Amino acid sequence: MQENLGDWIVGILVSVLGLAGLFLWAGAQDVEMTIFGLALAGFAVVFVIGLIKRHYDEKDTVHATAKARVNPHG
Amino acid sequence: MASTAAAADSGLPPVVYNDDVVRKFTIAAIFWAIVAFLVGVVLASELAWPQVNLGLSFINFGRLRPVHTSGAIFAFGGSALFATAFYIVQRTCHVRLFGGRALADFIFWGYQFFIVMAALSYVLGFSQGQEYAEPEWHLDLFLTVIWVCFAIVFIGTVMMRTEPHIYVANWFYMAFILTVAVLHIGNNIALPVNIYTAKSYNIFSGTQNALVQWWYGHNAVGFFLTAGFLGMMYYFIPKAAGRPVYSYRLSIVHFWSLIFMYIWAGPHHLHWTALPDWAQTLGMAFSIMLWMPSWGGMINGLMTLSGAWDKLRTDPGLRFSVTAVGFYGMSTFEGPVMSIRSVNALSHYTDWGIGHVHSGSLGWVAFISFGAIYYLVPSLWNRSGLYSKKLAAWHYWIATFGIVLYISSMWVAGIMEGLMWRAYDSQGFLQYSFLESVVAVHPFYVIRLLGGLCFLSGALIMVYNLIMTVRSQRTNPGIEPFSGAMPVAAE
Amino acid sequence: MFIKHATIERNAILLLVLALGAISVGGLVEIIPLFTIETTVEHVKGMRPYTPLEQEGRDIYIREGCYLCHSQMIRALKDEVERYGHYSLAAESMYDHPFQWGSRRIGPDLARVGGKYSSDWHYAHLKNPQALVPESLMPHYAFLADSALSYDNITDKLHTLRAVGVPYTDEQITNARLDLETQANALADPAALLARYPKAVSVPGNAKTVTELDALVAYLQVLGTEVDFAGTNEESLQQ
Amino acid sequence: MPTKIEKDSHTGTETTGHVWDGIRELNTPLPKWWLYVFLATVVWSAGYFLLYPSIPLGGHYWKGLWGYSSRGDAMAGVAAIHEQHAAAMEQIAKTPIADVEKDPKLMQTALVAGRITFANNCQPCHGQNGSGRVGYPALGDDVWLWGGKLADLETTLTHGIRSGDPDARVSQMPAFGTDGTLKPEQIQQVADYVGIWWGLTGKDVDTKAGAAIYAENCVACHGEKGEGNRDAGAPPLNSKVHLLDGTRASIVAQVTHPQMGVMPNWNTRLDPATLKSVALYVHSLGGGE
Repeated sequence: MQENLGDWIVGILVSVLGLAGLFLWAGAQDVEMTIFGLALAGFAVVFVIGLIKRHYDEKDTVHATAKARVNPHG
Repeated sequence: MASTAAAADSGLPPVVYNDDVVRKFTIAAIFWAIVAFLVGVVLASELAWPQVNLGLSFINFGRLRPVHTSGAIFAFGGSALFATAFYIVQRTCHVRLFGGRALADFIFWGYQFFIVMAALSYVLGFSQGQEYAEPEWHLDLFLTVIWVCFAIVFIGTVMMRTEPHIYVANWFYMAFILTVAVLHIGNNIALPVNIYTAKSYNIFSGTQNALVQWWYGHNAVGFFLTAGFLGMMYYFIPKAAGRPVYSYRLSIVHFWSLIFMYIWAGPHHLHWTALPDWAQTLGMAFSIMLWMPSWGGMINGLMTLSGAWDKLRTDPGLRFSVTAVGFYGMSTFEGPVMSIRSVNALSHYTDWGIGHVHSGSLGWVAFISFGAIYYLVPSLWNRSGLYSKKLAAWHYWIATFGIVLYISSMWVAGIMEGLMWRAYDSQGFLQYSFLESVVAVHPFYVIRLLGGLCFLSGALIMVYNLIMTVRSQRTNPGIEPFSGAMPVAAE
Repeated sequence: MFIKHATIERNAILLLVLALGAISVGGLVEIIPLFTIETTVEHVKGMRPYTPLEQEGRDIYIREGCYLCHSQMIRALKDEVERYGHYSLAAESMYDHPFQWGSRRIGPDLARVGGKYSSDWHYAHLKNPQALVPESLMPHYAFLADSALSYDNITDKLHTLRAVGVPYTDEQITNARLDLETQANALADPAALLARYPKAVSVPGNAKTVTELDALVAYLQVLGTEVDFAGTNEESLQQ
Repeated sequence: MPTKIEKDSHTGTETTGHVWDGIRELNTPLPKWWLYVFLATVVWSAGYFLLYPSIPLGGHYWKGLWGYSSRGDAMAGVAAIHEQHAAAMEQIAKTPIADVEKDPKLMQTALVAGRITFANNCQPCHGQNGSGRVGYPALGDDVWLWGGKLADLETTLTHGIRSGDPDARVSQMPAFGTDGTLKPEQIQQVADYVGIWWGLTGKDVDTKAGAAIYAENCVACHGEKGEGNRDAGAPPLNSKVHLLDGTRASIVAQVTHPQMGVMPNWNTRLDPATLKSVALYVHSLGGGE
C-alpha cells in the first residue's frame, strides 16, 4: 500500500513535469528550450509507462506465485 | 532485486534493502567517470595542440570544459555520492530506503536526465557563464526538484533508523545535501529573458556576483567534493579495514568546525581583485583555520587503519581509499597555502590552480570513489570478490603514476607562469610578454596529457575488471573471498 | 560537550537545524556587507550599460566559454598594472550579469582590451588566431562570422537586465533594435547611438546582416574603456 | 541495539558502545598536536584580523591597525619598481628622440623598455620582431608607409593611423569598384599593370589599357613608377614587400573595395618616454631610416 502511494505521488509529479515540458516545447524560442521541453515530456512518458509496467509485472508475479501455491504441478 | 543483510553482530532482524538504485548509480558513476576522463584528455590535447578541435565549434575548449568539469564533479562524483549515500544510509540506519522504489528511481533517472541535458546544453552553447554553475535556469529548477527528493529520501531514512544514534557518515551526507541545496539556490537566482528561452541573467552583478559565485564554487568543493566524500570514507575505510573509527570526539569537532569554516573560504578565489580587502582577509584567514578541521578527516581515516595496515596488501579497494585520504591531506594543506595572499598572487590564474584541483579531484575524489566501487560491485552483485586483484593493482599504479605526472607538470607550469608574469629585469621593466609564458608551458601540457591518459587507462582497466566480476559465477572458489564483503543472503 | 552531542546525533532535525546555522554564518557575514558598505562599488564617472550589440556580444562571449581562458580582472599587483593597465574597479563590472573575472589565464587578461587593437584585427584574429599569433592556443571562431546574430528578443533582454538592476532607460529599450543595427553598420550615422551610449564603437560588419562576430567585436572593443580615470585618485578608489 | 562499551584489543581504547552495520567507534581523545595547531591558526587569524581590514560592521568595516590597502600597496609597488629606471625614462622623455640614440646608456634603457612594450602590445599585429602579417606591415624592412625615421615612428605610435585621434595619420583610398569609377574589367586591367611589379603578370600580357587606367586614377597618390607617397599615406606598389597577401585577387579586391588598416593611438596607454622607447626599438629592428 505504501509502495503504491509512493508510486502515485511520483507518477503525478513526473506527469506535471512532463506537462511543463510540453508547454516549454510548444512555446520554445530557442533550440535549447525546444530540446529540453521535448526531452522532458519524453522522459515523463517513458518514466510513467515504466511505473505502470512494473505495477502490472508485480501483480502478475503475485498471481503466478499464488497459482503456483494452489497447484504446485500446474 | 533487493538483498537482505543479516545484521551480523547487531542481533537486529534482517532488512530488505533497496540496492537496485545503488546498483544503478554505481554503473552511472563508472560510466560518467570514463566520459569525464575522456573529455579531460581531449581538452588537454586541445591545449597542447589547438587544432585538435578540428574547427568544430561544439568541441571548442570553451564549450567542452564545462562538460569535463560538470562531468567529473556532478556526473561521476554525484552518481558515486548518490550510490554510496543510499548504500550507507540503509545499512547504518538498518532500515530500507524511505519513500518507496518509484521515488528512488525518479531520483536516479531524473539525475541522469539532468546530466545529459546539461552536457548537451553546454555544447550547444547555453551557459550561465559561472564556473561549476553553468546550467541555465530551467535545468537548475529541474535539479532542485531532484535534490529535494534526494533530501526527502535520505533524511526520511535517517529518521526511520533503528539505531538511536546517527552514524558520522550520515552527518556528513546530511550536511552535504543541505548545504548544496542552499548554495545551488543562492548562486542560481536568475531572471530568464522570458519563460520560453534558456537565456537568463543572474540577479547579482559584478563584485557581489563574484563573491556569491565563489561562496558557491568553493563550497561545491567543500560540501560536494569534501563533506560528501568524507561520508563515503567514514563507511568504507572502517568497513574494509574491519577496525573501529579512530576517534569519535575528533569526528564531532572536525565535523562542526569543517562545516562552519568552509563557508567562509570562498573569497580566497578573489584575492587582489575588486573584491574589498576585508572580504579577502576573511577568506584567507578562514582557509588557514580550515586546515586542521580538514585534517581531522584525514587523521580519522588513516588512524582507523592502525592494526589493519596489512590489509593494504590484499585489498585493492582499501589501497585506493587510503591513498585517497593521503591526497586529501595533501590538497587540504596545499589549499590553505594557496589561500595566503602573497602565495595566491603567484598561483592564481595559473596552472598551479589546475594542478591543485586535480590532486583533489583525481587523488581524493576519484580514488575514494574507486575504493568504494571496488567494494560495492562484488557486494551489490553478490560476488565473492573481484575478478582480478592483479588488474586492480595495475589500475592503482597506472592511475597513481598519472596523477603524479599531472600534478607535478601543473606545478611546474603554474609556478613558471606566475614567475614569468611578474618577472622584472635589472632595470625594473617587465621581462616577459604573456605569449612567452604560453610558449614556455607547452612541454608541460604534453606531460599533463600523458598523465591524463594514464588515469583514463587505469579507469578502463577497472571497467574491464568490474564487468568480468559481474559476469563471474556467484561463488568462485578460485578467488579468495573479498575482505569486506557483506554476508550474502538470498534475494 | 560530548554528552550534549549525543542529543544532537539522536535527532536528525536538530542536527540539520544546527548545521544550517553553522553554514549560514559565513555566507551572511561576507555577502550582506557587500550591499551595505557604500564604498564597495567605487563612485566613478563614465560607467554606462552595454549597448544592445555589446550585450549580445557579451552573451556570445559567455556562450563560447571565453571566460574559461580569459580573465577580465586586472589584479592590484604591480606587474599586472604594468602589463594590462589600471587595476580593475568593482564599478567596472557593476552592470555585468554575470561577472566575468575568470579563474584561469590560458590567454591574456581582457579587462582593458577595448581599443587596444583595431576592430579589423579582432575580426581576423577571431577567425584564425594562429594567422596573426602563431603560438596562440585559441580555437578558431570563423563560424561566428557566418552566423547571423539572432536579436529578436533584444528588447526582452534589456527589460530583464533592467529588472536585475541595470539602469536602461525607456528610450534605450525602445531603440534597442535600431541601436543594435546602427552599431553594426560603419556607414550608419552613430549620433543617436552615441548620445545614448557614449564611446560606443561601431564595427565594420558587412552591410547585409549583423553577424555574431560583429557583436562579439563590439563587446571586446568596449572592455575597460568606460571609466574616466582622469578624475580619480588613489583615495577616491579605496573600497 | 547494543550500547555495550568495549575495550579495543589493539589500541586499548574504549569504544563508544554504538554499532552501525558492524562499525564501531573508539573514544580516543583529540590528538593534542591537532588541537594545538588548530588553536594556533585561530589565534593567528585573530591577530591578522586586528592588523588588516577584516570584520564588516554594518555600513563600515574594521580597517586594521596597519592601515593596509591592497590597491595602495600595488601602486606603491609600481612606484618602487619604476624608481629603478625613473631617471633614465625622464631623461628620454626630455631628450629629442634622435638624440636619445646618441646616448648609449639612454639607448640601452630605451631598447629594453621598447622590446617588452612591443612584445606585450604590438606583437599581436606586427608579429615577433616586427615580422609583419597580411594587413599589418613588417617593421624590419625598408618599406615604410608613413616614414621610417625616428620622428615618423614616434608620431605614428603616438597618434596612430585612422585611430580617431585628432592628429592621427589618415589616408583614404577610393573604392573604385563599389563606387562605380572603374568597371570590373578595368580593375582586371589595372591589376595586370600593378602585377608587373609584383611579378604576377607575364611578359606576353598586354598591359597598355591597365597602364592608361593607372595613369588616370592611381598616379596621383601611388606615383608614376608605383613609388608611393608617404605624405598621402599611399603605399609603394613597386615593391614585393606590401600589406596584401601578394596575389592578383588581393589587388582586385583592394581596388574594388579597399581595406584600410587602423592602428590605435597609443598615447592613451603609454607615456611619452615609453612611446619613444618603442619607436627606438622598432627603428632598431633593421628597417629604420
